[in-house]
Order: sequence, then C-alpha cells, then structure tokens
Amino acid sequence: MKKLINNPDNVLKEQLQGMQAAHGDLINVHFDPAYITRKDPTPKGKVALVSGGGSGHEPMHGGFVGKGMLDAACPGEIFTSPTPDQMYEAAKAVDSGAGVLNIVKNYTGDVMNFEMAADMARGEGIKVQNIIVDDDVAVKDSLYTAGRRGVGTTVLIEKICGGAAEDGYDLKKLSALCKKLNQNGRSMGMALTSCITPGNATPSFEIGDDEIELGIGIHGEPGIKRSKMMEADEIVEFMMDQILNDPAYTRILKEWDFDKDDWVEAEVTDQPFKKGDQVIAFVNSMGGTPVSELYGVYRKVQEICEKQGIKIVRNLVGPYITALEMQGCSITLLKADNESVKYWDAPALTPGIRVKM
Amino acid sequence: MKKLINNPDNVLKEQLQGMQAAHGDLINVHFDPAYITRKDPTPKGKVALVSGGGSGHEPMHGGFVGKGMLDAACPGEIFTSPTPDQMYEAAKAVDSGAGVLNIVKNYTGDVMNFEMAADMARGEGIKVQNIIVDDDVAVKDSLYTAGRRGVGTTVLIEKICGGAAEDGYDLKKLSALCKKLNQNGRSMGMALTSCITPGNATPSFEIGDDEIELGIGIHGEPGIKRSKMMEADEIVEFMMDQILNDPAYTRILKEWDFDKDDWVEAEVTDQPFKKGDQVIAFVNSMGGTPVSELYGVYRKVQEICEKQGIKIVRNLVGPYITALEMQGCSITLLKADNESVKYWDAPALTPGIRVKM
Amino acid sequence: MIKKKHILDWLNKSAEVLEEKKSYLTKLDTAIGDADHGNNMNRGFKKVLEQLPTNEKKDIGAILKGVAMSLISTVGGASGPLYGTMFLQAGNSVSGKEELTAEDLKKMLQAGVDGIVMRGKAKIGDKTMIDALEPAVKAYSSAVSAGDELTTALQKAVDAAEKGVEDTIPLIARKGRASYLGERSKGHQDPGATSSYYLLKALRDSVQ
Amino acid sequence: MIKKKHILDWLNKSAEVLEEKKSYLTKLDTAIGDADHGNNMNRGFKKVLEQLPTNEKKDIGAILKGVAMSLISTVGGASGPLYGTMFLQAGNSVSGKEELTAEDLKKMLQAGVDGIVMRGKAKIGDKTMIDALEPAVKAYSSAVSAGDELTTALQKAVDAAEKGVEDTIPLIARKGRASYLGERSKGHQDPGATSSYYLLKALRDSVQ
Ligand SMILES: Nc1ncnc2c1ncn2[C@@H]1O[C@H](COP(=O)(O)OP(=O)(O)O)[C@@H](O)[C@H]1O
Ligand SMILES: Nc1ncnc2c1ncn2[C@@H]1O[C@H](COP(=O)(O)OP(=O)(O)O)[C@@H](O)[C@H]1O
Ligand SMILES: [Mg+2]
Ligand SMILES: [Mg+2]
Ligand SMILES: [Mg+2]
Ligand SMILES: [Mg+2]
Repeated sequence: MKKLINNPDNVLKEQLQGMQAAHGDLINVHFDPAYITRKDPTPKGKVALVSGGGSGHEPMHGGFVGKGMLDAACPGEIFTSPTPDQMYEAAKAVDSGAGVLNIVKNYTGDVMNFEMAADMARGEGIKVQNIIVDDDVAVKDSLYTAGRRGVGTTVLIEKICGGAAEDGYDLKKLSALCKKLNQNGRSMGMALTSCITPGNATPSFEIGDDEIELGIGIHGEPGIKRSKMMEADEIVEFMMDQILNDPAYTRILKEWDFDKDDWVEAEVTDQPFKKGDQVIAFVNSMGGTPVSELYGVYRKVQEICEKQGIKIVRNLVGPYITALEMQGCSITLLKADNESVKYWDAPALTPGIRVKM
Repeated sequence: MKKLINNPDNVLKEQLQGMQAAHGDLINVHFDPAYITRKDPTPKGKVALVSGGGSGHEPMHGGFVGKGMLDAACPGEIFTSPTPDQMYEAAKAVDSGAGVLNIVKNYTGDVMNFEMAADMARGEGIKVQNIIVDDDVAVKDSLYTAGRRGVGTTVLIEKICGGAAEDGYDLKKLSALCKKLNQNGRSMGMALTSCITPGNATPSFEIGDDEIELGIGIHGEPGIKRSKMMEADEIVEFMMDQILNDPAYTRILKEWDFDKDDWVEAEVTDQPFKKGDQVIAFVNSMGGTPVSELYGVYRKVQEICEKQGIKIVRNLVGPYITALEMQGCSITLLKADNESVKYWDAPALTPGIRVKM
Repeated sequence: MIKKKHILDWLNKSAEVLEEKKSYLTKLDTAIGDADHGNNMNRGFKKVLEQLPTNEKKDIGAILKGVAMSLISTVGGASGPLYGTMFLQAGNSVSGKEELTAEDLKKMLQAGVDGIVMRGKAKIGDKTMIDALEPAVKAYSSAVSAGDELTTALQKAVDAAEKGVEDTIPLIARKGRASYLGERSKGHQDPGATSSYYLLKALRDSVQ
Repeated sequence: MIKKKHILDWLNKSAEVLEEKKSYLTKLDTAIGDADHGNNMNRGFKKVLEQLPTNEKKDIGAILKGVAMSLISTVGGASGPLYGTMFLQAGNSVSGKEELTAEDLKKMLQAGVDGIVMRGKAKIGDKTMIDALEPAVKAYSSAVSAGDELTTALQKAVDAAEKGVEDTIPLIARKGRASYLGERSKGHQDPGATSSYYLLKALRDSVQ
C-alpha cells in the first residue's frame, strides 16, 4: 500500500486538519466528535442541511459544506458510517431554529446512526428529518437486500437542496424536494482497480490485470458483475443500459412524521426514465481515474442520451464521490425539472463546488 | 494497462469531444488542428492569453480556458508538445488586436514549437510574445540541461495573468507580470506510481511496491531520486526543503524584442524564498492521488511554512496539473505580492477553476 | 451468581479477543463487506475499557449502559448502533442490579438480542449477528429452564453461537452490506456473527 | 545522380522503417524520455506519405519543404520542429532542382543539419540526433571530396551515423528531456540519434 499518509491511525484527523488549514475561509472543522460546519453560521430561519458518511469519498461530504450546499458534514472513519454523537453535535451547532434535514445515504450503518442521532436531537427540541438517498441501480431488489445504496445522486441533491434551503424552503418543502430528487436519480459505478483502506494490508477486493468490476459500490464492496476489460464505449453502454432501462423501483422508506411524532414507513416507487426526459448528467471519478478519461466517458453518455431522446440540460464531470484511490467511474442521471435546474444553478461556495461565488 | 478509453489512436480526439459536450457553455473545441477557445470571443482590446502543451495533464490547459483565464489552449498528443499550426490557428482565432501572450512551459519541444508558431503569427501581423515557465527545482542547473521544467506555477500564472488581462493589462505589462510570477514560483513533484500513455504497453518508468520517485516531471520522466517509501510528512519535508532552500537560480531566457523585431536572450535570476514572504501554496495531485491525501500533505506544508516564517495567503488543493493516472503530488509555492493576490482573487469561469462566476 | 467483577472481566476479555481478532474480522468483512468490522469492534472496545473506570462503581445495568454509549460513539458502521442498542437494552433490563442470577442473565441476553432485532430488523438466516445470537440465547434459556448450571448453560450458548456462525457460511446475506453481493455472499462467514460469538465466549470465560 | 523518384523512394522507405521501429524508438524514449519518440516519428511520416501526392509533381526542393510542413504539423515534441527545420532547410538548399548531384546532396545534408543546430543549439556529445547526423554529413562530404562514388559516400555516412548512435550510449544528455536525468542518462541509446540513423539508412537504400 502506497499512500501519502503517516500513521494510519491518524489519517482522518490529519486530513481534516489539512482541510481546515486549506479552507479555513469557508469551513470550521470540529474534533471529538468530528464534524465540519460552514464558516458563517446558518442564517436565522434557514433549514440546516446536514450529511455525513464514511470518509474516503472526498470531496463528499466535507467538501460540500458552505453557502449554498451543506451546513454541516459528519465524517466517519474511513468507509465506516459516522456515529450519532457527531450528527447530534452537528445538528445542535447548525440548527437556526428552522430545523435540520439529514441527507442519509442508504447504508445500514448510516441509516441507523442517523436515526439514533435524530432521536437524540429531537430530545433537545430540534426539528429533524432524515431523507434517504438510494439511487444505485446495481442493487436490483430491496426485498432481499439492504436496498439500493446511496451514491452519485447524493452530490446533486446536496447542491440542489442547498440552493433551495438558501432560498427559504422550510423543512417540509425541503424534505419533499429531497425525496423527489432521490426518486428522480439513478446511478451506476464500475472499477478498474480496487482500493486499500489505510492500515489494511490487502485491497478491498482482488481484481485481475485484465478485469473490471461493474456495479461497484463506493466502499470497495464488490459489484454485480466481474467482466474482462472492455473498451470505454462498451462499458458506458452497459452502465447506461442499466440506468436508462431500470424498471420502476419500489421499496419501503422510513421518515419522521411530525404529526404522529414517530417514525413511519411508506412504500415509494421510482419511475423509469422515458424519452423526452431532461436530465442532469454526472460522470464521476472513483478517485484514481483522471478527468481526461471522464471526458471520454461523458462523450459516450451524451451520445447515448441523444439516441434515446433524453436531453442533458446540465452536467458535472470530475471526482466528487470517490472511493479512495480506486480507478473507475460512476454515471448518474437525475431527471430534472425547472425547480431542480434553478437550484442547481444557484450560487454555492464550498471547497468542492463553486457556483457564482 | 486499464483505462477508460477506446482505441488508443482516438483517445485525444474523443476526450476533446467529451470536453466540448460537457463544457459547451464555456468553450469551443476545434479540430484539425486541435485547439480550444473560450466561448465568447476575446473582448476587443484584451490581450489574448494562450497556452498549450502535451495532453495528459488535464484539466491543464484546456480546462483553464474561459473568462478570467486562457483565451485558448493547444492540446498536443499525450505527453507530446503541440505543433505550431495549432498555436498559430489559436492565435489567429483569439487575437482581438491587442496581441497574444503564449505561456510556454520549458520543455524543448514546447519552446521550439511555440517559437515557430509565434514567428508564423507575426507573419500575419499579430503581436506575439512567448514567456517561458521554468519552476521545477528538481532540475538543478541550466547549463547542462534543458533547464528547469515548467510545472505547477503554470496553473497559478494562468489564473493570475488571466485576471490581469481581463483588467486591461497590455501585452507589455502582462508579459512583465508573467515573467515576475515565473521568477517567484518554485515547485517540486513526486510519484508513488508510474503512468502509462495510451497505446504503450509498459509504464513510463518502473517503480517498486515500496519505492517512490522524488523530483518527478509531469511526463513520466524519472525524477532526481529514488527512495524507499516514507511517511507523508517526511516526503513533504524533503520537497519543502528543496523548494524553500533552493538557492538563487540563473539561466538564459529567450523572448521577443518588439523594438529590435527579433528574439533576444537575457540572463534571469530567481531569488530564493525568505522569512516574511507571503505565498500562494498549491498542492497538486498527479492524477491518481485523491484529494483526501492532498489535505494530509497540505497540513504539513502549512506547518513547515509557519515554522519558516512564510505566510500562506491563498491556496489551491486538487488535481490541476496531472500526469495521467500517476499517483503522487507536487507542491508549488509562489511568492505573492498585492498584484498577484488581487488577480488570483479575480473572477474566472472555466471548466477547471471557478471564482466568483 | 454473576458478580460485577465477572461483568468487568467480561468486558476486558471481550476487548482482548477483539484486539486479537481484529485482522481476522476485517478479513472476513473484506470478503463480503467493506473491510472494517475488526477495526470498528477494536476501536469500540478500546473506548469501552477507557471509559469503564467512570462507571465501574455503579450497578451492572449502569455499567452496560455505559458500554452502550462508548460503542455508539466510536464504532460507527452497522455494528455500532446494533451492539450499542444491544448493550443499552441489556443494561436497561438489569437496571440497579449489583449481581445477576442465571435468570437475570437470561432476561438480559434476550433484551439485548431484541434490541438488535428492533434496530436492524434481521431475521435468522439473514446472515447477520442474529444468526449467532438468537440460537445462543435460545440454548441458554432452555438450559436454564431445564435446570442446568450457569456455566453449563453458558457453554451451551457458546456452542450454539459457534454453530450459528458456521451456519452463516452457506447463507445468502439479506441484510447489511453483504446483501449487495446476493449469491456471491455464499461461502463466506459473517463477520458480525463471528464477533458476537467472541463476545459470548468472553462471557463464558469470565463466569467460569 | 539522384532522381526525384529516389527522393520519393527515400520518403517511402523512411515511413516504412519508422513504422517498423515505432515500438523500439518509443522504448528507447521510455528509458530517458517520455515514451513518445516512435509514435511521434511514425505519426509524422504517415502524414508525409499522405501529403506526398500533392507535391510529387514538383521539384525536389518543394517536395522536401512539403515534407517539412507535414512533420511540423504532426510530430510535435522536440523532434517535430527539429526534423521539420531539417527538411525545410534541406529543401531550401535544393530549390528548383529536379535531380541532385553528389555535391548537391552534400549541400542539402549540411543545410539540414545546420537547421537542426540553429533550432536546437545542440553540440556533438550532447546525446541528441546531432551525434548521428554531424559525423554522417562529415563522412559523406569527405568521401565526395575524395572522389568516392555516391553510393560509397552514402554508405560511409550511414556507417558514421551508426557509430554516432552507439557513441550516444555512454553520454550524459545535455539537451532535451533526457538532460533532466543527468548521470542517469548514461548507458542508454538516444532515440533521436537512432531515428536519424534510420533516415540515412533509408536514403542509402533508395539511392542504391
Ligand atoms: N440489519 C442488520 N441486523 C443485524 N446485523 C446486521 C445488520 N446489518 C449488518 N449487520 C451485521 O453487521 C456486520 C457488519 O458490521 P460492520 O462491518 O462493522 O459495519 P458496516 O457493514 O457498516 O461496515 C455484518 O457482518 C452483520 O453481522
Ligand atoms: N536541443 C536539441 N537538439 C537536437 N536534438 C534534440 C534536442 N532536444 C531533443 N533532441 C532530440 O529529440 C529526441 C526526442 O524526441 P521526441 O521524443 O520526439 O520529443 P520529446 O523529447 O519532446 O518527447 C531526443 O532523443 C534527441 O535526440
Ligand atoms: Mg463500514
Ligand atoms: Mg514528448
Ligand atoms: Mg464493514
Ligand atoms: Mg519523447
């Protein structure tokens, strides 16, 4: 394992110190428990947007803290969901009275920890809603699995909901937007190489010199299919086929019911893409793939969309939700209406994404 | 070799097509010869800023085309200087009458091709100046080598000169600024892994599982020193020592003399850093190293600067001048006065760098 | 009778075995998860030991709730809230007690497992820690009901857990990260079931 | 006498050998450069052949200037402007000619090498293409002055180039990308000198 790190036990802390050093104009990094808040306090009356998850996916989420995106992010250990005390402290730090929306990627650990944190924060009188992001079409069913993982759509949601929150959306409206975006987004990832978590001697998975893994998660979880190396166009065709032809997807999602003052579960169904849809297209590097290769991928994504009668109205190309140094990419399409595009275009000033600021 | 590419012969073209598809709102990509221009024409009376070099370093330079940075970029084949016809066509396309400043990284091929291009453009009545960037302290002498390579400082120069050009600097003033910045900047790179140019079967250099290469160039040229793997802090200490204790550096540089109407050579000496200097610090990924590791590096860079009485007033952390999928990083320090900081902070809207736009 | 010192010994022994098995658990989690379970558990029980002195004068219920808090705030991942809830509910079930009868322990173990099920919704056969814990608690309860000695009952629990761990190998995971693998999760032992087995073994060793 | 068809043959043979030696030249450039010289030369001479039909009815000077333009606009790197300038100056030196005497060829080769030196400022011993070309041109000139046959003189040029290429091996590079390696450039054969040798060999083969 060759990485630019010191003692693996201190990696996370030192990287957060570096983030603070580099972006002290935009964010504050807190330790014990670890969470990152935007430099200027959340404006009074603005819903606070909080996310978090295992580290190793940088710039997500800490790099998306700042005006127009997140109010706070909670970095867990590498590839490990953060703990409730982090989220609880973050919620207390950024709640301006208008409540907190936790954007939670659908991993068993993230979901449970954020639930506990929400319960703790509610105990302090903070209004908290948790919205789940589950957009990874590589996971086919929700009955026999933990459900679809939260991947690329998360980044787009954090940008769009961030814009809406700045624009005055209340917690209910913002939660509804967040749910809608999640239902409109689909992603799929692939890896050319594996990655190694600091301190571990072996890669998260073994992969041959002529093999690729399709449907990979962002934690080095093996994907749905091992395949011989293919040309980029073929790979993109496979991924786009999975995304564009993904049928309606139904699962049970949990959220807080403020009237019943309890968690409630509801069946939610995402509708497939269809001709005429407008989308935001997001081509993401898993960390080790340079942006030049992403452009090659984007070219094919656009070509396929055009052929299928789907119009890309905005795009994002780069390393935004990564898996350490893994080589590979993910593709996300988010069906976008006027509301989404409006807040996608809204100003944002964070270490990782800057728009008009 | 595993890369997200199709036929290696088409890599560059397809990546450029992808760039056009993704950033058609900011840039226009031209083919045969290949060059990239900003979407809106160069404003009348604004000096046009042009750069270029081998491809494989993305986002540099094409990703820095747009308002506030470059007017055009000329991408060569991968790791191969572009050809004069590219630069000549680019100059003709973006000259608004105020002349063209070519920012040329100091590689034999880049220098010669840009010289031929400048001669060609002058033949068409375009005022052209070529300024060389040679900031890589890994190259010690200029007498027995092709001189220091142009590396990280190039990115900072493109941003700062871009701001000054938008602010109305004429060709003479802009050239002077560009030269000053080059004299104020020093860089050093290192690699954990090698990289493979598409179509080649073997890596640019071989490197053991427990080895690193210090003083690496951005074209997979071997560096100055092979070493056993070290902790990040040790690596950064070595690199910062090379940068901060680099003595005065003297070499002959060539530029166009508009009075004499000929190329002239002059001896130029860069002064070493000293206590009290203010700098812009730039920690760059070689392509395969994720930003999280860069933050670990930045932390140490800041610590060392503090200890040496050098104040970091601005910073840039991320993959901006890369070497394909190479893992590793480079560090650049640019001594910054008010003029530099002012234009560093100036608005810019390019695929790779966005400030206040 | 289980004295407080047995409980403290249990926690110490648990920390010890989890440190020892750290790489092994992470290796298991590499095959069907994300290569962190050993690190997570080790980090958690290090914290448990660190914070133990603050609570060791209190009753057993309070001590276990302290353990829960330590785990919840350091483990993270899926296992953090699950084991956290387990110790929380276990602690609640023996609130105020300075020592435990075999019957108390039965209630306590049951409460712990119920906590995990409540939080994680796993059923037996889903290839999770439940596959070790549920048979273990059942075996312990039957043994106690049948009049077995405490140590015999605990040994039966450990045996059942061990078998439960082995039984996870051919299973397809239905919960947690391993579930993404579907068929490909077959043939691998569940890391969480394995750590549960270590916790039970440490309990048996402390009480003997 | 060198006829136009010899020149055209030379360009075709050059393209052929550079295609054949593409990987080899790139391998040489991997050791002390950036692994592109073979690709650069191959790309360049492919273009030369592609554009040849536009010029092949013209005089030899014009043909060579056409070659220069093809190379300049496709090779890139250091070798693009260098070989481009070589063919440009060579072409200028035989402007208007439909055939070349041994004396004409001498002027032409000298003009070409002078062009490279003017552009790249390399001296003999710097471990560049000059190490092959300069001795070759010298050997050719002496042979012609001494009254050798054209083919004999060309063979001497090729021999001198071959030796020049070998002589680059122990040298420390002073110019171009290899110069960054300093001492570490020792022990490797210069790619540019090698491609120069191939060009001369192709010339000899075409004239024979
Ligand atoms: N819903 C669940 N109910 C019970 N146990 C679960 C559940 N989900 C996961 N687990 C257990 O958690 C273990 C993984 O824990 P760990 O690796 O620490 O967390 P993560 O999966 O978040 O990385 C699995 O081996 C499994 O035994
Ligand atoms: N200044 C120079 N003068 C003459 N030849 C040079 C000079 N610099 C480099 N070369 C030649 O160019 C060759 C490298 O060409 P190439 O690999 O195509 O370009 P680059 O070095 O830009 O990648 C070297 O092997 C050397 O022979
Ligand atoms: Mg985990
Ligand atoms: Mg080159
Ligand atoms: Mg795990
Ligand atoms: Mg080369």
